[in-house]
Amino acid sequence: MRYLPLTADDRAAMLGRIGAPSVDDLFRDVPAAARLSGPVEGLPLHMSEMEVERALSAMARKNLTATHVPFFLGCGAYKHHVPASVDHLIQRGEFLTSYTPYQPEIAQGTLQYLFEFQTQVARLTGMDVANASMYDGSTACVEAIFMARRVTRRAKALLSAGLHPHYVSVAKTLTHFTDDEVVASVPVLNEGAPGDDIAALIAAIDDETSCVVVQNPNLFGHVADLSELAARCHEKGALLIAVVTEAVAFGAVRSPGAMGADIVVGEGQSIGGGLSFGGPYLGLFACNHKHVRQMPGRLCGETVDAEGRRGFVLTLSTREQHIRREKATSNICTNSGLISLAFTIHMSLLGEKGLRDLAALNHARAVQVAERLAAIPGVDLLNGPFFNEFTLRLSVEARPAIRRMADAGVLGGVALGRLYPGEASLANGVVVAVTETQTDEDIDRLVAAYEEAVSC
Amino acid sequence: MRYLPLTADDRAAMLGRIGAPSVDDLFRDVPAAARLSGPVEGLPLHMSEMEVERALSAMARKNLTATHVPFFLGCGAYKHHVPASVDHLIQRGEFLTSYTPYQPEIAQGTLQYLFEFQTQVARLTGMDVANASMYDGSTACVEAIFMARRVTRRAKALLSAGLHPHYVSVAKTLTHFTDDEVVASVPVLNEGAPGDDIAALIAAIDDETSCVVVQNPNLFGHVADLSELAARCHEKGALLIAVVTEAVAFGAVRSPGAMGADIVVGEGQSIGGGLSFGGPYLGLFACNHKHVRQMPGRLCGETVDAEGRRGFVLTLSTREQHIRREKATSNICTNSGLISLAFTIHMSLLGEKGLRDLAALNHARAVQVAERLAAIPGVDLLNGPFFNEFTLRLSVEARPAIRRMADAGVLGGVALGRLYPGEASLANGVVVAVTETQTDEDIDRLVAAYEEAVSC
Amino acid sequence: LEEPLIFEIGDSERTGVDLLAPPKVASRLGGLEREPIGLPGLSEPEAVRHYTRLSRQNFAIDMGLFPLGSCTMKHNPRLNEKMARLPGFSDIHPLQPVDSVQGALELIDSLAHWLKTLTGMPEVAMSPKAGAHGELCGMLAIRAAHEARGEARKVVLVPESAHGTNPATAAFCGYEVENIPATPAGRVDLAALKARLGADVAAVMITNPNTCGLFEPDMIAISEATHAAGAYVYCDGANFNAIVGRVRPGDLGVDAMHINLHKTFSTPHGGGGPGAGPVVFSAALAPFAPLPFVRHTGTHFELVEEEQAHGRGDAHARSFGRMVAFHGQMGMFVRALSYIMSHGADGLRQVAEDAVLNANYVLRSLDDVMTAPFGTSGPCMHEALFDDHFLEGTGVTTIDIAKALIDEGYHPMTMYFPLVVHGAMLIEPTETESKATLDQFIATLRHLVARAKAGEVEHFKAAPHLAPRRRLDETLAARKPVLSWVPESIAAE
Amino acid sequence: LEEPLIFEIGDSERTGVDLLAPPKVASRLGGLEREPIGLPGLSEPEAVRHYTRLSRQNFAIDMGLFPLGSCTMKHNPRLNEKMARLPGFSDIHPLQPVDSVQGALELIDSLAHWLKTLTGMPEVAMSPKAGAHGELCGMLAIRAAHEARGEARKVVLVPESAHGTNPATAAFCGYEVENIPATPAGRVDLAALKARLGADVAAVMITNPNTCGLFEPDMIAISEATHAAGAYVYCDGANFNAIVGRVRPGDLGVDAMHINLHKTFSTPHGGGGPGAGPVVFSAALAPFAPLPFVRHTGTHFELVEEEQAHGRGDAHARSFGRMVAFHGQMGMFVRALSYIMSHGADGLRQVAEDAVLNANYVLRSLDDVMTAPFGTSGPCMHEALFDDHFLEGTGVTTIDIAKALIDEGYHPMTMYFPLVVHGAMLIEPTETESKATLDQFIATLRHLVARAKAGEVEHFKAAPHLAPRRRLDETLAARKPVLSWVPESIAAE
Repeated sequence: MRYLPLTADDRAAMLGRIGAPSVDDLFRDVPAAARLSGPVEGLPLHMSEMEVERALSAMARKNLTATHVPFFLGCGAYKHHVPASVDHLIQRGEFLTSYTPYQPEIAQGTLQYLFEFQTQVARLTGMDVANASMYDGSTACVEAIFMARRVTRRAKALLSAGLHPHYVSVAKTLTHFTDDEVVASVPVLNEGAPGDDIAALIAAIDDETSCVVVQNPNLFGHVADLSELAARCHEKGALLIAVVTEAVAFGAVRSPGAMGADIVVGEGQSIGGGLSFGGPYLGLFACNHKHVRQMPGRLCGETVDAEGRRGFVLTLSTREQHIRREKATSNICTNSGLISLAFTIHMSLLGEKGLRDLAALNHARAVQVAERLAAIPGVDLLNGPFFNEFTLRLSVEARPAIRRMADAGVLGGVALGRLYPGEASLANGVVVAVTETQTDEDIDRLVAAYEEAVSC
Repeated sequence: MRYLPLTADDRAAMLGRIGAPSVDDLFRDVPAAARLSGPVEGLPLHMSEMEVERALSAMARKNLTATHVPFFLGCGAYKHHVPASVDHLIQRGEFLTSYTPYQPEIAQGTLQYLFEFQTQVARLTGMDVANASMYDGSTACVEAIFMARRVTRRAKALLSAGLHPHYVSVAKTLTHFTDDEVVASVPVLNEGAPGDDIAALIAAIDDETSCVVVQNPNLFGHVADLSELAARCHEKGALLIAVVTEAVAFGAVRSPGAMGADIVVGEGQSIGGGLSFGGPYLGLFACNHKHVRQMPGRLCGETVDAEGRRGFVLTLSTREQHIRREKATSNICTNSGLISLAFTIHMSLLGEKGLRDLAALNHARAVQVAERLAAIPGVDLLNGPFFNEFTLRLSVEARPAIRRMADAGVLGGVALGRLYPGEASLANGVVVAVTETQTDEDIDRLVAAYEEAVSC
Repeated sequence: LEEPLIFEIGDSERTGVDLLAPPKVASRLGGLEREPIGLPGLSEPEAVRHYTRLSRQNFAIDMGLFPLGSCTMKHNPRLNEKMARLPGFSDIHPLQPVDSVQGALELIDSLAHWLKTLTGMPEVAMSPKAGAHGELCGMLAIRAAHEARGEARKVVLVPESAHGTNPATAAFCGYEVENIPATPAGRVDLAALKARLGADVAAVMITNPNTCGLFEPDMIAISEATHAAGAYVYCDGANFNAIVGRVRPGDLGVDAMHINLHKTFSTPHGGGGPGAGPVVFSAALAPFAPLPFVRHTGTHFELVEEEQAHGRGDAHARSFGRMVAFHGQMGMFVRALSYIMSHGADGLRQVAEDAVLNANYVLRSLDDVMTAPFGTSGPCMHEALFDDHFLEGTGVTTIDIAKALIDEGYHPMTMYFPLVVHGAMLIEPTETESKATLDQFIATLRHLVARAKAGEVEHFKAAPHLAPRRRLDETLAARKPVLSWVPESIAAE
Repeated sequence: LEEPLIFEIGDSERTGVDLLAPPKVASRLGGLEREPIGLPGLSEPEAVRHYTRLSRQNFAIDMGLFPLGSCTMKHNPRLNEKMARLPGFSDIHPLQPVDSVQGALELIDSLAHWLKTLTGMPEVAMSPKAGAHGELCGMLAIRAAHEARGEARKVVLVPESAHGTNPATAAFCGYEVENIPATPAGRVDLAALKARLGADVAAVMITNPNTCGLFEPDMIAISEATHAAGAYVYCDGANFNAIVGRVRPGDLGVDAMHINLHKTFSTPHGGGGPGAGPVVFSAALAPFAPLPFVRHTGTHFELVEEEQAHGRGDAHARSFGRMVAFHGQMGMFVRALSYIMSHGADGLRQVAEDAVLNANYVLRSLDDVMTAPFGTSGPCMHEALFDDHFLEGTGVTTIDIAKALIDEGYHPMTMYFPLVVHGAMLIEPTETESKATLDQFIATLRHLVARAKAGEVEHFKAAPHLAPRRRLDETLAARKPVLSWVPESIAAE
């Protein structure tokens, strides 16, 4: 019981002061039928640190890990190299074991990095302001849809077919209960612009439309100019919500803000975060000044203390549930604090130069890999423009091919069949992501794996 | 150049203030013949963090690591489980990147744990005082020999044959240059008491003897009562120096102090430290009050500050080289600060109960393993009393047998042939250490490995 | 020393990261190159120092007692951090083929097994990302269950003392929220509840132990009445720490309860997240739980996602859908399982006992000088509630006491919550505090009370004196929001 | 808040470690059971909090500028810590069969190659545990070389400005130490040195760049004269940071030099260790270097220990022996190699340049208000030396300035060293400080100088005001040594 400081003597002395005959007596309000007389049955007893370590390490060893094999998966989660100092700093007890900064006098450490984070995200997205983070990209996305309803007082959201299908699922789940209407369609692997449906979206915007949600680069890696779409949205009184799932793209691709987006949401895991089997991740959320009071989530703002020194506080909290109860903008009461800290530190280390260089390196290596794969007979590269991710059409069904590669120790991409299980038109498609982390040898093994996959 | 904050603009501005035309000009005092015009030849240029990580990980992967295979090596370095909190705490920047606490006002963190460490070590060894640590056990041992000369003004040290042969080597190396006399002999594998020569040592003490150095448990695992030896030393005016290389033994075996030792030195790596291929380790050094001014190394002492609050400082530093220069008690100017911190934290977590339980667990498992191995035909257990380490005599030469086991993924012990390469009488001997870290499966594999070794 | 912002010390040309030079290729960005960003960079030495210094302006569990009622700030074992960083957990992608992540699925399944067994409930949804997200999950399942029966119930009953998230969640799910009053003993008024239950009520949202730190002795009766009315019982699991290992919510008739892994099971709060909020379900609600699910088939772990669930008449065919992009907070799952295995069934029971013992010790060591509104109704559970009657006439308020605690080296207790008590102070010591720490805390509070009663009101009003900042102007922050850095600091105005 | 000692909060029955129950066996301790120890134990929460709080009473590089001349306190990259913890390095035993540790030997050999190449010297002994241990190693090799020639030279010449360890080491090796005076320009007086050299001189111990922060322009001449007299040149490598990558000591005629991996190559100081002090040797001394050695034989790394060295006429047959139990500070080797590979030959050169640039910037930004004794003799190297003439008549002394710096958020500079200068202040910024940090430091020092000259002597005498402790009574500590805890604190007397 290494985490419990009370000794038997302590417990006896404390019961004495309380005036209770036993600890059991303190639980006397529990209905007798629900009182357990001993440890819950069917569960093991306490273990030493070494035993826990052995048991969990044994589970961990059963997984094929990205650092140990050629690894080319993306589709909303990316492997990048994170400097060792990031993990060192976020493990400082003062960050790790601190609470939500509701007591600003003793939480300036957290509040100041949140202010730095908000500013970084605002600049990256090309927007005025960002919040202190959301759970992940998918929940940020649906919160943006709800925000658009609050702003426009309309309830119809058009979702691009290039939006991550899990994000579509999450939006559908929640809007089902809020009576919003969500319009989404199955993507088409257009040659040169897979998943692109911007022209169709432009055509579909009507006076009921609260927002158009478009991912850029989209799930298939396609990079589009959103300016015309933005203009059309604004003409019709709708908001353009841009989604970015690969934050490194901010270092190479024109920002959503510069293309006219009204809300930018995204997944920030690429910077500072790990793959971690899908969580915890980092929802990014940015908009312009005029909509800030409709924004969900926590916000950190600058102010002064009683001696006039600059300081930071959580602010505009009248939007939040712990104050507003049933009138809150959303029910969210946690952000991704420590993950946003990792993002902030990694982004501070990169700086503008580092982020641009990193993005350039990702893009250049992705172009190299795409060209090598495209040269394989039976493999077609579908993308025109892309950043660090692109879609291939194989001469064979992709999902079993990807599984076989994994069995052979190569994680070769995400088969579209995994994400769109019912869609025969997408079954031969696979999305390949390339970052700075693959070695030349990894790439050789990837190419060989694809050669084998399409030859059988 | 991620660790260098100066930009090209900074450098130009700074040269401007200095009034130097170039950085080269600042090196003008270097003789022209020794000035290099560019990077040193024959060496690679700077690498990214990821590249360094890859290169070093590749080297690390070429080693057989103790956590991944059945592991039973000891002889001065032991594998124990160290709680995760220990490594977490010693990595706090305030500990990791701090300096020797010469400015006590801003080094109370370091000084207070040194004071705690000194007290822990004094109590463990059964002595009055301990210093703030030495480089390792072997250097602590030779420093104790020098201290005995200062105390007794005699120069002949008797070294037990059960003392670690590397410690003997180190003592011989240094005393060669200081003109001390060191008497040491080759150990004999006595049945029941391998390496024990206490009776011979008692007989050999004479009026020239400054000290007797005896390791307990000795290299072969034998545990002896030193009381009679201590009495004889004191009768003859010599000091008894006890050496302990397995600090966990302090939790089970009567302390050297209780048996009459005058100086206790040891290797503290077992508590808080890792194997780390032999370093950095932790030299322990303790003695009684009357000899404290002859003690080498740093000492932390209690005092008060200008407001009367308790505080700690380095003290009695007139013994040290940075004050005394050529009159110092030794030339040591570093201790093993961070390793002593790890020791202190781990020992604080253990406490008396934890240390006793840990020692009892080590002992009991060692007894179990010894009995299983002794049951193998061709394997003789030589020890009577032992703690967690014992000596076997095999029917075959041990060193090649141990090498073959390693090739098969079992690290089965330390062959005496490795430590005493010239000694045919020891060639079949092997020392096996058992701690809390081996699983039952590890033990089964060890037994099988020995069965195979002696059967061929 | 004041710590500047990165925007004040960084430089867009400076970087703390070295990278390989990119190969030369023709850009395929389609002409959509990035415009200037305006991001400062720091070298590694500068970044380490900046964030180290910033961290030192925080208070944290590692520094002292954090007696924050209803938020369970307990020790965060370092083993858990180490385990979460095993590459086999931290470095796997959510969309890898399931054969390549069997250990990860095993971990999720193991934790799910513990949560179901500890709560005595047959199903658990692992994916919710935090407590409030878990509440949402539970309420969506309840709504889906009513929809499946073709019922459109409109009302959710919530006791006065509920967490703020409860009504927010119910409202978000499209329900009207009605309050249920409390008895003078601080419990749900069972009679009032029964009187209100009817065909329009979808659910009762209850917190048990409640926000006054008391166990609801009528809990089984509440559940029975709710079920009899065709409604479901949602239990806020924030206070599970008080009863874990001693009481199974399933035995109390609960239909859905979220579990804050960062409260009961000690995953770190991290300054406001990430959390994790798995939700356990009764048999009645289990079919509606969200996707994805891990399913163990003898020797293999499967991941049930959209295709399997809707494709083949699965147990999850009536799932209300997906709440998050992937499988939930894996990193938190590892930490929580590490914590749970370390304690075992016996240790978790001890957790509840020591948490309740510590809280009662604080209650009984202070109730002579502070006023405990429910002090006569028997033992509290894991938190001790005081009100501000004892401060009457002193001019000192609850918040002043809280801020004065900062100067003494403690985090303030929870203030002004629950709302049912005037000037509430809710103290939750948790089981990871020693008697010595509690004795010191008690002595400090007694001393502060004495000072308040001695008329030292100015000292309290100006507190904290010794923190990195004095009280901050929150009104200014809200009136003139400055939410991102601009070169001219408002402090300089 | 005051932090008690573990002996004041712990309990011998409490523990922060859980262990398996031991199997039941009959004791084989031979009746020598342990007597009572008197060790307090802490639960993990208590231990984490205690040591976290203690740490916060330290100053460290991570918190601010550490301008400590001759000690090179530079940034410690976190990558190095991560690399040292790779199980393949941290979890291998020094006596494993060499085939099972080929990667470890490769690492040692790689670092050895870098050190030899950067210094231009043919051999390196890796095992010395710290700088002073390295000095000992170098001097023992020198003595062994003289012994091998049958010479019993008795004298070592040491310049006045030497590190305190230099004479201590020479004396320890049985030598008489004689000082060599400095010139008014702060360099070794070459004529005086030449005059003293003779058949009784075993070695010259020199520091270059010297402790005044100046390069010895006559270094080659010093070496040549020393060698001509049959003696060896030992160079203290503490200041190698100033010239690494720009000057190879081998090109200056040095015979032995220790390298403080924790100075030049950034392994952390850790509050006083562990360090590492490999020693490079000239061809003349190489045969006498200590054991063990790593030797690369094409495809395999061998470890040369006693048996091989003495068994078969090896290059190491004349080794003076073993200095430590095992192979040296492996953990530090990993960190140093990680640092070195990160910088590369180009980056290390930049290190020296920026270190020297930063020091000259400080020198020239302060020499108008402080007095720089050698300010007119040209550029300094990596540290800027001031004396206390500028404080004359103020009543403020060097130590007062140093303690006042603490209140401003800096570690004091090195004080009263080197001894050749009155009231010396030796400032080494290192290359990992930014211009902004230096500008702030310079402004602070200028402000302090102004205050000193304005007569604020009381402020200085009482400094530090804002540190965890005011000035401590070192005399009391030495007069009544309390070196381990006793229940009655002397502070309570």
